[in-house]
This record gives sequence, C-alpha cells and structure tokens, in this order.
Amino acid sequence: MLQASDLKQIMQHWAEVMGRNRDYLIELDSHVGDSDLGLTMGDGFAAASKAIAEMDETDIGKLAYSAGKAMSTAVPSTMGTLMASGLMAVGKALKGKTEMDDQTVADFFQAYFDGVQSRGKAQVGDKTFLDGLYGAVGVLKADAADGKPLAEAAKRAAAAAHDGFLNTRGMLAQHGRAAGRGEQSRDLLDPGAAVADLLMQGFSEFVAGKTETVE
Amino acid sequence: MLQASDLKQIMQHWAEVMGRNRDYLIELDSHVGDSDLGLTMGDGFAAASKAIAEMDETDIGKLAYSAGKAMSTAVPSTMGTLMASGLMAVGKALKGKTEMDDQTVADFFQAYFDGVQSRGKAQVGDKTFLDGLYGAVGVLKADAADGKPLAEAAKRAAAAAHDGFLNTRGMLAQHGRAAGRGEQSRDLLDPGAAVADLLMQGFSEFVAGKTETVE
Amino acid sequence: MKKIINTPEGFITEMLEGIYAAHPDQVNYVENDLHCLVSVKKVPGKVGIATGGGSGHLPLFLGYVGEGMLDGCSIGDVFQSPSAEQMLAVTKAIDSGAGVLYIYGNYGGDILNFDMAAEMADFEEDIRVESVVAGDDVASGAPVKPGAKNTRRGVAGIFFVYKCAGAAAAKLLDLDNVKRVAEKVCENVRTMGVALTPCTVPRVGHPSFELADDELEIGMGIHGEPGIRRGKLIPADTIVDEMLNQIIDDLPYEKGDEVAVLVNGLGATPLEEQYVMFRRINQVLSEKGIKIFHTYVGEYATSMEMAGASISLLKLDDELKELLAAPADTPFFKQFQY
Amino acid sequence: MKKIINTPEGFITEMLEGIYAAHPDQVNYVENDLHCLVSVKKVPGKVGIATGGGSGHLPLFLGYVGEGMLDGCSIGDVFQSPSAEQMLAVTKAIDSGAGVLYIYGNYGGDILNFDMAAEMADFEEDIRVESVVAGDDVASGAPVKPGAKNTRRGVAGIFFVYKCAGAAAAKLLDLDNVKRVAEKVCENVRTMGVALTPCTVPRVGHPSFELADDELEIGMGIHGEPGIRRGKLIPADTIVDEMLNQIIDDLPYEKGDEVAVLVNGLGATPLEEQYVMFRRINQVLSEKGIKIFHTYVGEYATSMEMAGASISLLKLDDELKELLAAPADTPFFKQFQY
Ligand SMILES: Nc1ncnc2c1ncn2[C@@H]1O[C@H](COP(=O)(O)OP(=O)(O)O)[C@@H](O)[C@H]1O
Ligand SMILES: Nc1ncnc2c1ncn2[C@@H]1O[C@H](COP(=O)(O)OP(=O)(O)O)[C@@H](O)[C@H]1O
Ligand SMILES: [Mg+2]
Ligand SMILES: [Mg+2]
Ligand SMILES: [Mg+2]
Ligand SMILES: [Mg+2]
Repeated sequence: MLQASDLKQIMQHWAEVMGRNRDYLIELDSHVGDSDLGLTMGDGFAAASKAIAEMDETDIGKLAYSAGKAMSTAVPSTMGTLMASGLMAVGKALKGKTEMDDQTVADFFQAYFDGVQSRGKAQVGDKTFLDGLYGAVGVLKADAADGKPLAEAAKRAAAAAHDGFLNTRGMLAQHGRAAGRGEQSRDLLDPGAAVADLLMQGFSEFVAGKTETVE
Repeated sequence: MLQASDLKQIMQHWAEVMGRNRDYLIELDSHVGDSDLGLTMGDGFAAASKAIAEMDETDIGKLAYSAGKAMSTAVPSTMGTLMASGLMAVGKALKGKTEMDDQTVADFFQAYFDGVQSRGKAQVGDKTFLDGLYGAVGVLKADAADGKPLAEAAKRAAAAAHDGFLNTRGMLAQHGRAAGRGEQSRDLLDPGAAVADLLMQGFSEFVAGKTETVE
Repeated sequence: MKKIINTPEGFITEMLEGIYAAHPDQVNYVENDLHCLVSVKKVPGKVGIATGGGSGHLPLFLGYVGEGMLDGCSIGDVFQSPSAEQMLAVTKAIDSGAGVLYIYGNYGGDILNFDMAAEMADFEEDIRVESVVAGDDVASGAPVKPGAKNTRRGVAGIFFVYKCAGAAAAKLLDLDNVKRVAEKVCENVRTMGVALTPCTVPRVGHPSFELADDELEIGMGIHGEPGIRRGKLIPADTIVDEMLNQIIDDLPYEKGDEVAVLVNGLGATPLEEQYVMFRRINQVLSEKGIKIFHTYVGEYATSMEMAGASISLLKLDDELKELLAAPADTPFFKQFQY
Repeated sequence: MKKIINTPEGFITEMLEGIYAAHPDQVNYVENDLHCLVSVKKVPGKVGIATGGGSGHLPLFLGYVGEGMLDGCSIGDVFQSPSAEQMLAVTKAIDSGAGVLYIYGNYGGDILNFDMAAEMADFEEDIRVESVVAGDDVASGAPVKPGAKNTRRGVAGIFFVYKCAGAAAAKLLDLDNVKRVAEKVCENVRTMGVALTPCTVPRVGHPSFELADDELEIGMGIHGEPGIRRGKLIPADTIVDEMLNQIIDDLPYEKGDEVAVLVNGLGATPLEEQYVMFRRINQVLSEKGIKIFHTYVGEYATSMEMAGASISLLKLDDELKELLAAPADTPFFKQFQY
C-alpha cells in the first residue's frame, strides 16, 4: 500500500531523476526540438515536488492535482503542460483516496495517460510521450490483475516504457516541432517518450528501494 | 620642363603607386583609424587620373583643378578631401601655365601643401600628411634655387618625405581619429604622412624614368 | 556566450523590469506577475486581443501591446510558452465585456496552454474567448488545405494579423468580425526565412545549432527549427529569389494582386542588408505585376542575436488595406495613418 | 564575412535603391544621385536641416529625414563621408529661403566636406548655412572646455540633436534659434558605448579589430575606434554602472535634473539585452535623484553587425522637453506627441 507520503517521495525521486538526466534530455531534444526538455522537466518536477513536500494533506488525489498545478505554472512548455495535465487528471481520478493498492497504482498511470491524451489529442503511434507510457500502463494493469508484487510489476513496466521509447524510432512524428521534419523525423527517438521511460525507471527504483527498506 | 602631358602621367603613376600600396595603407590606418586609407587613396588617385587622362587641355592649373574635383567627388574621406584641396589649390596657383620649370615644380608642391593646410587647419608637427610633405617642399625649393637637376632634387625630396613620415612616430596626434588616442598615438606612424611619402617616391620615380628616357 | 546579461536565470525578469520602467505610460502588468502585460488603456466595449509566447523574439510579442493593436500579452521564458494561468490573468484584465480574441503562433506548447486558458476563461470567468492560430511559415509544412489542420509554424507574418485585427477591434467591430479579419489575414499571409548564424538560449549556454562560416539555411524557424535546405552563402538577390518564389507560388500571389511586404531582421542582420533584400523583392514583384501597397522593413520578430531575415507577403483587399493603414501606437510599433 | 549582400561594391547603392523603393511617400533623391536624399515634403519658410555621414549606421543618418526632424541627408560609402558636392546638392534642394543648418558628427572627413559645402553654398548659391557638430562620446576625449575645440566623436546622442532641432524648425523658428537649440542639446548630451564584437566593412572583408570570446571593450566608437579599456565580459549591471558613472560625472548630471535616456543597440545586440541595461540605468538614476522624462530603447545608431550598445543622457529644460515630446514621422523614427 502506498500512502500520501509515498507520492511525495515519488515526486521527489522523479525530480532527482529529471535533474540527473538534464543533459541527456537536452541532447535528445536538440535533434528535433528546441533543446529545452532537460530544463523544463528538471524544473517542472522539482516545482511539483516542492509544492507538495510540506503539504499537510493525506488525499493522494489532491496532492497529485497540486503537483500538476505547480508543474503547469513552473514549466508551460509542451511537455510541462502535458505532464501537468497528466498529474491533474490523476488528481481528479484519485480524489478522496489516501492509499493506493496495486490496482490503484495502475489507475494512477492510466489517469496520467488519459490526462495527457485529452490535452494533447495525440494517438498511440504518433511518436509522443504516449508511446513511452502506453505499454507500461498495460503491464501495471495486467500484473495488478494477476496479483504480482508491485516491485516486479514496476520493473516490468519500466522495461516496457524503455521499449516504448526505443520503438519511437521509425515512427513518423505527428505533433510538435518534430512534425515539421516530416519523413526525416523517423530516424530520431522521441524526447517526450524518453521522459515516460525515465518516469517509469524512477517509479521502479522507488518501489525497489521501498521494498528493500521494508523487507 | 614638364608639360601638361607629364602631369597626366604623374597622376597615373600616383594612381598606380597607391593601388600597389593598398594593403600597406590599410594596415597603417588600421592601427589608428578605420582602415580605409588604402581604398580611398587607390580609388581617389585613380579617379583623379582618369578624369584628366583624356582631357584636351594644356593648362596645367586647370588639369590639376579638375583632378582635385574628381578626387573630392570620388573619395570624400579626410585624406581624399585634403588631397582634393591640395590639387585644387595647385590648380589655382598654376592656372594659365602650360609648362613647369624646376621652380614651378617646387611651387606645385608648395601650393599642394598650402591647400591641404588651409582646408585641414593643421600645423607642422601635428602628426599629419603635412609632416610628410613639409621637408620635401623645402628640398625642392632649395635645390631649384641652387639649380640642381630635377631628378636629383626629386630623389632628395623623396628621402625627406620618407624621413618626415618616419619622424611622425613620437608626435602627438592632434587631428582625426588618431587624436582620440591621446598619448597612445605617439608610438604610431601617421598614415597620412605615408601618403606624402608615397607621393614623393612616385614623383621621384616618374622624374627618374623620364630622365632616363631623355638621356 | 557573449551577452549583456546578469544571469541566465534572471534574464527575462530583468528584461521585463526594464520594459515596464521604460514605458510606464503605455504598459503595465497584472496580478503582481511581470509576465502578464497589459495596455494601460482599456476601451469599454472593445474586443480585447491577447497574444503570448516565449521570450527572445522582441518586439514580438509584447511589443505590439498598445493603441490600435493588442491589449495584453503573457510572456514565457526564452522560447517557452507562458502558463495557462498567466494567459488567464491577462484575459481577465483586458476583457471589457465584448470578449477576447487570442492570436498566437502555431507551436505545440502555446496551443496547449492557450486551450487550457480558454477553457478556464469560459468555465471560471464566463468570458467568451476565440482563438486564431497563425501559421505563415511556408518552409515548415505542406500547403494548408481548406478545413485541414495547419501544420505550419507562425513567424513574422503574425505582425500583419495583429495590425489588422487590432485596427478592427479599435473600430469596435464585434468578436466574430475581429476574428474574421484575423483569419482572413492568416489565410493571405506567407513568410519564409533564412538564417546565417544560430542564437544561444542563455540558460543552455551554447548555440542551438551550427552553421559553417560560408553556410546559410533557407527556411529555418525562429527557434532554429530546421529549414528546407542548407547551402553555401549566395548573393542577396539569389537568396531573395529562392525565398520569394516559394512564397509567391504557395498562395499563390498573382498578377494584379496588391500586397503588403514585410522584410524582417532576425536580430544581427543590419537594416542595410534588409534594404538590399527589399530592393530585389521590389524588382521581382514589379516584374510579376504584383503591386506593393505598403512596405515594412526592420526587426519585427527576432531570434535574439541570430543573423538572418524573413520575407512576408500579405495579399490585400479593400478592408485589409484600410485596417493596415490605420494608426497604431505601441512601445515598439508606431504608425501614423497613411 | 557573412552578409546578405550581392557585392561589396554595390552594397550601398543597392541599399539606397531599397530605401527609395520602400518609402516612396517619404523620401526621394536629387540631382540623379542616390546619395543625396531629401524629404518629399518641403515647408515654405522653414529652416532646412541637413545631415550626412558614412553609411553603415542605419537608422543613422538618413533614417531621420521626415516630418518633424530632418529635411535632407547626404550619404557616403560605408564609414566614409559623402562629398562636398553631394552635400551642396542636398543643401540647394532643401533650402526654402530660411537658410540651412548642418548637424553632423565630429569626424575629420565630415568636417572638411561640410566646411567645403558650406563655403560653396554661400559663395555659389547664396544660401546661409550654419553648422552644429555633435561630439557626445565621453570615451573619446577630455571634457569639453567652454570655447575650446571639442575633440570628442559624435555618436548616438546626435539623435536628440536631430529630434529637438527638427521640432524647433517645424515650429518655424529662425535659423539662429534652431542652431541655438541644436547647440543646447549638444552641450547637454553625453554618450558612452560598449562593444562585444567587431563589424566588417564589406570592401575590407575582415573584421576591423578582434575581441576574444570573453572580452568586451568599454568606450569603443561606432567605427571600432579604440575605447577606454578592454576587459573580461562582466555582468550587465557592472557594465552599465561603469558607463553610466562616467557619463554622469562628465556633465555632471545632478540630483534634481530631468533627463531623457537613450539605450542604443549597435546592431547585433538584441532588444532584450538593451532592456536589461535600461533596468539598471533606471535604478541608478533613481538612486541619484535624477528624474527620467522619457526613454528611448532600440537601434538608433548602429555599426552594422557589431554587438554592443551605448547609453546617452540628455539633460532637459522646459524648452527641450517640449521639443522632444513633439511628433515626428520619418521612415525609421515615428513618435506621437506625448
Ligand atoms: N500533442 C501531443 N501529445 C502528446 N505528446 C506530445 C504532443 N506534442 C508533443 N508531444 C511530446 O512533447 C515532446 C516535446 O516536448 P517539449 O520539448 O516540451 O516541446 P516544446 O519544447 O516544443 O514545447 C515530444 O517529444 C513529444 O513526445
Ligand atoms: N586636419 C588635418 N590636416 C591634415 N591632415 C590631416 C588632418 N586630419 C587628418 N589628417 C591626416 O589624415 C590621415 C587619415 O586620413 P583618412 O584615413 O582619410 O581619415 P578618415 O578615414 O578618418 O577619414 C591622418 O593620418 C592624417 O595624416
Ligand atoms: Mg523542447
Ligand atoms: Mg581612415
Ligand atoms: Mg538586433
Ligand atoms: Mg540589428
């Protein structure tokens, strides 16, 4: 069972992961975009984490919503606004919950996915963040239904996200700056999908760390 | 005795000399000025020479005046306008003359000097073109009075002009861009004085060439 | 990175402080946020026009807030969209009951945030908001098909949208009509750019791309987005011909048409060179029988210190001519009635 | 040399062709010489104001020819004076019986040619000509002693001379009074510049000097003339403090004074950075109790693609305030009455 305090730690860990991967994301974004992704994701998750770190709130939905609002104000770039939309959608979906079981964790990421999709109006296969997250959400749902331990599910979800990211090579970009490149965009990896990959790696690390501590 | 046709040849030779020394003058002017002197002197003397080359005119004064006018229109830089003023002053002083004896040659350069001085209001010692020409005019006058051959006088005048040019190192610039440098200007050679040096070298070469041909 | 700044982090805030200090009689900010800029003059019953976008393009975007043009602008960090909250703050401040028109460039981040802001304005504030998205850059996508989504980037041509829609709003036309004018300009304006050097986003610290000393890139976007082709530096007339022909063929602009021309410097390219370009534009248009109604030359939409320029043509009808010629008085763009 | 030009030789002629093609309703040329630019509007009984100088400084000089400012301008090649004949042609064209005032910067070549032109105008044409020579660059010489020759270079501050003298002439003041206004502005304006990169004269083909990647030069002139000191790149506020303190001490500008401020970009420095500079200027002046009457920020006197900026202060009295606030409408400078 994950609590509100766990969400705070997950946000903090995501902020660290994005900070650590600043140059990696800048590099990815420089081939196709404006090189800002490392900055916006670092700043955005840091702001989201900071906004809720000291909050006296046990409602996981409200925390996620607040984190999203903070993200949207801090980094209103494409990915910033999409990540904000994802977190705010999680907020609406999980409002009232103070604990997350494994099924709720899957719901968390499904809501995140839906929030991004309804804001950005992209489809799976359009070479975006969604392609990174899509497979991971599927794994989390299936493993929760199967009753697999969260640490294992998170690890498999992270692998799926990584595959999803790698599979964006070959896709034709339909959105954002990359779309302007037309066929040329196929050769490149999608930077937004790399963020989905990092989010799932980070989540898996967090769950693994927590499991160790508990065991 | 020099004729109108000789003045045309002198102007043409000066144009060649300035063209040949384009980069030398640019380099000199770059330390203290705006690096244009090589361009303006090259273009200016070319225009002056071209303006009179085909003129059906035997009056040396009128030719010099026309050359000066053409110079002033072609290159209205400091040195361009001063060289124009020099030539136009020669024009006024020698108006009506169709020949120059050695004394008149000395008058030619004295008038040139005066024209530059009255336009620019500089004094000898102010680190300008005047410092290059001053000694040369003195030599031409003295040698004409002494009845020395023109080729010899021209050679000595060229040497004096060269000394005059070298002696501008150490002088404090009072005019033009160099004046803005204050004490720093002392270390540099004056580019305008280099033009006086080239004019006298060119004149000496012309006279030497003519003397050879005649002898 | 050779810039006159204090710190990359403080750059935009300090720039904005400078702008408010320099133009106190023309612009102000709302909700204590320097990024939310509004005109000091509010005209009752007038449609409010708001724009917004990333910094680094002055005089775009905020420089056109003033009489006869825009009413407000939300400002992001360098090349980054402002937030939906900031857009909403501006929207609330400039609405005087006649509704608000958003005019902005076709970039993913801006679209997402303006959409979010429009939703909030409608649901939370009951302000009617309409949006017109400018996508004039011929180099950045296939020709626009009627009804289909425009995939082209918005660049300097948005100046014409501001100018005409601003004049329409100043005439107290209603929201539908101001929007109609803005859309008409979008349909009739085309732009193409050329870059000679990159620019550096202060927080990134190095140029966003490289161009060799003898290279240029035709069609590059104002954030350094890739263009149509990279090649050796060629004479000004050849550059203009290449750009202009693609612009002319795209709409197309035809013999007998009347146009406004905008030659726009991207930042480091001197006005002298922009006029050398216009000389050729004028020759080509007159050969093709396209009449120039009015010409604008200068820096209208920049990429900080990028060297390069863009050319925009706007095809005019009587309505647009009248609106274009109307006076305007903003910190960066002033025009007497002509 | 990365420029959008055709040939170095044709650069200025083609730029001028571009200017006349772009602004046919405002400027024209006389005696079949593109270098002799005049306003299309001639006001009977008005003192004519002419300027002139080398090219490469747009909008200086010719860009200020128009209503409320100048009447004519002779234009030289890049950084080179126009000829006395060209100045005379402009003088003849703009004289409407009230005489002509020459306003130009303190450079040897310009002085010689304007002096020659003034002599010719007097002797050949019987036109009364007076001259005012602007030398506002604090970095370029010792403080001006009353009665003594000013050895300082004229830089961006000449804009204020044009503006106020132009407004005085527009009020139909006589030649002596227009000259008096121009001299008053010259006595009360001071400027200082900073350069970050050199520029290249097209016909020379390489930069006129070098500055390392982390260096700037305080006090450099607009043709690259040496400044006061070269040093490491420092923060914007430190640059401004160094320049502004020298300007303030020079006149001096004192507590209680009212000033106009001009922040001028030299060519490649973005407006954003100019506003970061103005932010600090505003802070310093307000600490010192010097009141800002009006602020101008932008490119007013450039050195082609040089990166850098200058700061000018003009101390105002009631007469200058009124003249500064008067409207003007030229191709490059437009201002509504304020
Ligand atoms: N409509 C969309 N829906 C989902 N993801 C999108 C959409 N548009 C762009 N993206 C994602 O955003 C990423 C770029 O984000 P970001 O660098 O923030 O963009 P920008 O800098 O252009 O604002 C892309 O790699 C892509 O994954
Ligand atoms: N008042 C003056 N009288 C005589 N010579 C002068 C005067 N002012 C400058 N000069 C000469 O002009 C030279 C510079 O000429 P030039 O390069 O044409 O100047 P600029 O490029 O500044 O117009 C100086 O080296 C000096 O010899
Ligand atoms: Mg990006
Ligand atoms: Mg020179
Ligand atoms: Mg610029
Ligand atoms: Mg510029």
